[in-house]
Amino acid sequence: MGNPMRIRAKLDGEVVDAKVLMNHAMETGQRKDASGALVPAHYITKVIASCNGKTVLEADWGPSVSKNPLLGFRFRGAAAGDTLSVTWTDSMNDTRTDEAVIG
Amino acid sequence: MIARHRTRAIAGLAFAALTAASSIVLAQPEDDPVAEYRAMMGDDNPAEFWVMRGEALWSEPRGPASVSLEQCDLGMGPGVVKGAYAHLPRYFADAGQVMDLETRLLHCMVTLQGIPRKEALKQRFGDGARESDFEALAAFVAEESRGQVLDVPLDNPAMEKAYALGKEMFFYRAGTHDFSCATCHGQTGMRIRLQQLPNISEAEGARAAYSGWPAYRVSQGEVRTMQWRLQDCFRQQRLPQLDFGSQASIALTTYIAHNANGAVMDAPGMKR
Amino acid sequence: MNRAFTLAGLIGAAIMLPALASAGLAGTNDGAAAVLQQSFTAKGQAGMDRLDQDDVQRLCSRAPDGPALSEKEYAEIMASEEASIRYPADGQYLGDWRAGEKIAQNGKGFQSSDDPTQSSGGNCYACHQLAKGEVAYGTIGPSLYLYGKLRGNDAETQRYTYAKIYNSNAFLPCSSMPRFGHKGILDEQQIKDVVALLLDPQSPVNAE
Amino acid sequence: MLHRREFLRDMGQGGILVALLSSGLLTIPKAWAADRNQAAFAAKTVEEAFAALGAGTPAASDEITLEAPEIAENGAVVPVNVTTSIAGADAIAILVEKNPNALAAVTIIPAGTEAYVSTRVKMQQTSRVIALVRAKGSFFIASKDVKVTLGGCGG
Repeated sequence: MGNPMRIRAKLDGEVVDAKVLMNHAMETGQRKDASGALVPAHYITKVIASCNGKTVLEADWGPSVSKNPLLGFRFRGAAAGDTLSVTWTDSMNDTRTDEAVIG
Repeated sequence: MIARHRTRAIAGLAFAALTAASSIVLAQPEDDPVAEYRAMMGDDNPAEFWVMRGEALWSEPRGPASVSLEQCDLGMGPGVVKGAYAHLPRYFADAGQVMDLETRLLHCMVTLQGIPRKEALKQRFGDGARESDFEALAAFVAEESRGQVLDVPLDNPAMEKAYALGKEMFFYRAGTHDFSCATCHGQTGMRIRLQQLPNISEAEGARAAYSGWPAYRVSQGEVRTMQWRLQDCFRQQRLPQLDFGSQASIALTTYIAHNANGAVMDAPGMKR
Repeated sequence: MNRAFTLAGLIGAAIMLPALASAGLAGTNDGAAAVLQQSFTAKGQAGMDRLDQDDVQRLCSRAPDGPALSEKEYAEIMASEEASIRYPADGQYLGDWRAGEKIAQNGKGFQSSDDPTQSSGGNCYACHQLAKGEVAYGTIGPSLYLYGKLRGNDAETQRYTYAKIYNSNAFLPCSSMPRFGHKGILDEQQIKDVVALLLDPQSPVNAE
Repeated sequence: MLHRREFLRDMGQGGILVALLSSGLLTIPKAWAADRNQAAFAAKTVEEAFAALGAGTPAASDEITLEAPEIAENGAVVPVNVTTSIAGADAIAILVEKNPNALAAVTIIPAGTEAYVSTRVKMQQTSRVIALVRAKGSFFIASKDVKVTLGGCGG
């Protein structure tokens, strides 16, 4: 199920300025824990953002994206009050969708 | 003898003023080489996730007593969270001692929820695989004081004693490297590698240092509390491990907080 | 050498200047020492004995608003610390600047989290500017960029530099700089390597 | 069909997916994470990643703005913003030359979305950071050196 994201989407003129903060370990598979054991890779591989039934952004990620990742983007064609939906899927096939109303 | 010593100190002062002035001129372009980096980090702080979790934990019935922390008295009456962090550490009559935020949370977990102290302390610091309730709760309580002015008066003998002890510890040099807290945090305008070092022995530096804790540590990907910060400082001082909630840890936090009085609280912050 | 020492002394005096606007404490550390014993736990290589102070540490733990070091104490520290210095038996002070650079970059060693079998560093860059190429340097200590170029590389300078690294307090009581040789943080060869980093004409410290 | 194959070979076939999604012909398939350009993400070097993305030897362009700090205080989190005024830009990739796997992220930009992306990446050491832009089937880059510094009294 994953942990909730924080999505901020603000209309600035005709452009929606979106910032998504995700709660994810983004383990590279190369880090060792305190006992010296390798922590298995676990990272977000895909992010899709959609608004009014249309995909407004799609991203493929590798483990080089930082822990608790940030994704900022800007798109047109939405109004205040519309809903922005963001879905991520990770390398362990976990997935999470959150929504925010465009302000 | 003493008079001569003073004279030398004054000569030193004049010289220091000169060198300080010239070094400022020289150092200007590189005053804060990582300022651009910090500006780009912006205010998108993952600490928000800890605040959310802490808020949920606060009202969730837990422990053998199956009660929430909503009756926990952080110093402003049972259940009052708003603004409470801006008045900690403080003396708590019910415990007969000065407590900082983390020790008070621990006290409430033990006395209200019936969680054994040892059990509660197992997860005092999170490590990715295991989350810390202290870090989440501390982030939540701190968030509820954002924008408030820090006011930690030495208004009773216990607070005065804690402050005096904290001050003594701050200047206490020991270990293989002769370090004290003051070695790094007792001077103004210095940096270690590229990190600016706040001078915690005076108000401006103490405010800058204290107002942002607890903080999301970028290097760890975790929210850390002041208890963690102090413990990690002593590790780097080459000293043994500072115990969580120990008298020394509370005394030092009292010293820093009182020096920082007047700070506008801005925690949880985001730090390197 | 004399001039260098005076300079260091004055900077040191400046460092110790900032005053606190609160009541002074008695000059004893007994209160803190007792609480420390109850507040810490031995971990890894950092045993509880690390909390015990030697004479220099005790004298150098006074808050800036407390009593200043007397002339007598100042002189005593310099004398005892100077006497602690063990100069190399072979009379050679210059090691390998490349090894010195690694020691200057390495901040590990003696922490409870460090592996005691690994050799420790001096972490010089934490406080000093050295080679121009390393921009991540601290400013707690003075810049040592062009150290050898400015001072020359004669025997007296070599000996002074070795001694300063071995025990900073022999020249400046209560210096912020660890007593690397005296406390066994760096061994003789490592100190020679750092001396070379500072003085060798081939060292990047002396490259403009 | 040639067009489709190019997309498959290139940046994770986002364009096709978006087209089908917006036309209502396709819902998101369950296994779409597998559609990512695995070869590009597995590439060790920038050159290998470029090859896997079908970018060949992209030309430098001053119409790409790559914002990254000159000095990063911590390599675990390095902010990177990319924006471009190249007409028809429909994908932006971010690469870190000296990371174990050079490719960090590929962003597909559908019509109506600005050619801009902001994220934070890990850097194992001081390295060149590269922004790769695809526009009308051609590829362009901008790059910036980011110094990752050591910190603290115990590092």
